[in-house]
Amino acid sequence: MTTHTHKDFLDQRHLPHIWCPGCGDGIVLRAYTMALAELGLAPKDVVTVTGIGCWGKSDDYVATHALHGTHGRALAYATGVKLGNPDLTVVTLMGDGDAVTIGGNHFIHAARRNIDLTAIVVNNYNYGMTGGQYSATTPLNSKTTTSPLGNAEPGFDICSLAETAGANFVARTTPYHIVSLKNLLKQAITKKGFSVVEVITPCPTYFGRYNINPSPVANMHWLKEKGVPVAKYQQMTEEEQAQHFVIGAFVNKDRPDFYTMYQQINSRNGTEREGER
Amino acid sequence: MNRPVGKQFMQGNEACVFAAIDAGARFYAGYPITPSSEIAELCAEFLPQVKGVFLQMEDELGSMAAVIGASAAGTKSFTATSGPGFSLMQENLGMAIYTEVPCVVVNVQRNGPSTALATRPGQGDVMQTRWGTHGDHPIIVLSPSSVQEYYDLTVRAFNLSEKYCTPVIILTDEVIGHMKEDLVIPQLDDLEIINRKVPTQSIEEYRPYQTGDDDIPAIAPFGSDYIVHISSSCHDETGFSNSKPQTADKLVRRLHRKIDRNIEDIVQVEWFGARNADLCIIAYGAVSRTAKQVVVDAEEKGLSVNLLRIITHWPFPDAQVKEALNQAKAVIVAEMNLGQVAQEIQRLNSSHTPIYSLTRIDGEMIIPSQIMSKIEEVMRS
Amino acid sequence: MKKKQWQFILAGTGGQGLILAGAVLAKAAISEAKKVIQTSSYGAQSRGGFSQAEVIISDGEIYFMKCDKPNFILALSQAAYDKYKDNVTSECIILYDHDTVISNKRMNDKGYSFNQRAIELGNSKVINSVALGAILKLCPILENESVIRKLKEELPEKVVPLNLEAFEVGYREVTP
Amino acid sequence: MIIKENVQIKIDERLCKRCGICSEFCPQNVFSVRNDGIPQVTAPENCTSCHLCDWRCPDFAITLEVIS
Repeated sequence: MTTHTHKDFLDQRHLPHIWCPGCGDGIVLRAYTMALAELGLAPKDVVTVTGIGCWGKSDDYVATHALHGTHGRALAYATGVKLGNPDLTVVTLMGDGDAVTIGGNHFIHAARRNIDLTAIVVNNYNYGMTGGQYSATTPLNSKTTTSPLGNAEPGFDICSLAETAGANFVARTTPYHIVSLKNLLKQAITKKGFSVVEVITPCPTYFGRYNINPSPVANMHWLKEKGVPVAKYQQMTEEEQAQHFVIGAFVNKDRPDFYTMYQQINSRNGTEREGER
Repeated sequence: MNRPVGKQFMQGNEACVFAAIDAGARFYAGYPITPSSEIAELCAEFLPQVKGVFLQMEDELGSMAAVIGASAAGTKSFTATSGPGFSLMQENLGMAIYTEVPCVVVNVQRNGPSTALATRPGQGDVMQTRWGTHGDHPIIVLSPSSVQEYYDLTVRAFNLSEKYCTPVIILTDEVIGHMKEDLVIPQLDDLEIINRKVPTQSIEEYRPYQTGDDDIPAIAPFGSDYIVHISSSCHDETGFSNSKPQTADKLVRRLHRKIDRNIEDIVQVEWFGARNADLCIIAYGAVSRTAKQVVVDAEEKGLSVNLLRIITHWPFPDAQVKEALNQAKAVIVAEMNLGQVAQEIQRLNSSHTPIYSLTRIDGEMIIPSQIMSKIEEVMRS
Repeated sequence: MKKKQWQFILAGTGGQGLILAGAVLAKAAISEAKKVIQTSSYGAQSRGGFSQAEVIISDGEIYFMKCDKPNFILALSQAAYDKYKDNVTSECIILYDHDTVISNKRMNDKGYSFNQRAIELGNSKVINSVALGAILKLCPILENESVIRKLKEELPEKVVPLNLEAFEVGYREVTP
Repeated sequence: MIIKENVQIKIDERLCKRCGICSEFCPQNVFSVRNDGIPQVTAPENCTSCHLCDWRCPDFAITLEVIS
């Protein structure tokens, strides 16, 4: 068996990439390619499915099979890919717009169905590609180009949503926490059933500029400070918690995935049905 | 699955499912909607029996996307819906056309727009099948008028889809979908089944969207040794996004060319009655059955009437329609909409033949007497 | 009376098994190498109580698939009767349920106690088989044997004898 | 005593977008930043080959190789 390095999963022909200086997308992509290599996969075993947006452009830089589709439907394409060939490792790379805003319905149903897919959701709290408008994860009061005086809507907690809807593996981290990011991606990709890794990612150009700081370095410091592990988070006061977000793996269970259930149920009914037809 | 073969009596939607499975379909994703739901129900029953998968998606947007995904993974895939659901599929229909992913979409039309008369027939989606999705695109649309033809055209839809790497739409209606009629299902060995092209280049040289003189790419399924990149953005032969104007121009022109140059293979019509009749009825789908009855009744009355039945809606049978316009003294276009195809026929009317648009949009079938009185009126004038 | 094409409308309420009766009629005709089209009412319309099956049986090709000129209507509810009484030719037979339908006394109206006979037979659900017997008596375009064969094929085994009895009753008691 | 591996850090100036993350977060202060914003390896002897610089580089501009 040939072993592959992360570079075998990276299509370098299109570098430099389109992302802004200090954008976290490149770091998440790096962690993704490293995770695939360390798992001993080959590019032909993997289908990377992307949506639309900054992170939706990531397929331009992957050397696996790839499907880049319309906005919000990555999980729906991926569901078809997985059921069309269940031997494939299928990973969706979606932004917060793709995953829980325009594609929110597919997200909750993929989790409920527990289809054997991995969703790497890069959450930068806004629509970067189209100029920094608010999304369904933009926090209350945050400033974006469509909420110039502050967002009147609260944002979704992607991990809680995934957990409630039934995902087998749910985790959150940041590009600053690169080692844990890579390891969580490996766990998620290996996990049978629906797995979600939310990566809170800096967008210095838009969300950072309006709400944190336009400097890439400052945004990384922000992630370093704001992302705290579960144990530490639990010891915080409510006020402190509101100023931070919790990182780590929150759900890790083994509910049977959709295709396993589907095969089980249909083989049972198939034998019961024999006499009828 | 106990495959029915030989003479059968079944519902149109049922024949569609057996045809799809015979054609090699092993994946269906859809959302129930009257009057197409029997297709979903029967797929749920039969697909697992042939090691296929039926999936009831959360909506039609996702259904169409899942169909594209499964087909890209090498599994022949399809979905079925009706007008409102078909509207929701339009975005990804454009995606499938642009990325050249074979798949079949069945639209069992009902009365509309909106939810209107959900259980009644209509033919209001003819133009939606042509222009419903965004951007400039070619499309293949087939319209059966009997249960037998529903079976035959479903097989053909998969074949055309695989042959030309493009979605094919079966545009039918509540009447054809729900009625039960006899048909003959051939032995599997007697069916011509076409599968998509496979790459012949070396893995290193492979470019999924490179085509030969035929303009048709050989896109390998995900998981093969050939790495495949499918992008809904403007893409070059590698499949990767490429925003150069010449790339965009080349791609869209090729998509049109691969259909346009094969019009003769794709377009089908049926002539019914004397070829040189004075008056020609043009109809399709359920209404063409009414028209056939009228041609027979007219003959008994000594009236010279024939029928040009459109089987391939798109690409439009320009040549055959022109022939009808040139040869008949008048043309009646009968359809359960307010003249969608009549307008298309007017486009071809360089002979200035009088065209009478006979329409009905109340959810009821156009009945023979309705066409007959129009014929008598036209013949008097 | 031999006709080239017969159009049957079986109308009534849900639960009377009219769709099944239509299917039996259609399949029996197929077994006699006739051309057949069957259509049914769908959706909310059928859920609201009204149920209808249309069967066209012909010696030759059937083009128009709806019963635009019915020869025979079975009306097992007032709504079914009222829907057709004024919209059919005088030759069209309307066979109605004497117990539930008030007839306008058209020339070709025929009443029979379908409900009552079915109940007497021990199960109101066999009303459709009684009706099939009556239809065959009034429109002898099919062999009784082919209808009986299809009844046996389409029905669960344990209810076959009662339905065959119902068919016999309908056939015997309804007079042209 | 820790025996240092021989480490080579390459910076691809064509890919670097001068975000400054590598030098800011290098635990050993291996980098300094040029006036034009491009990082330079100015204290290679400090490197422990922890890889945080190349892993955290958003632009695939840094390659850290351990020469055995």
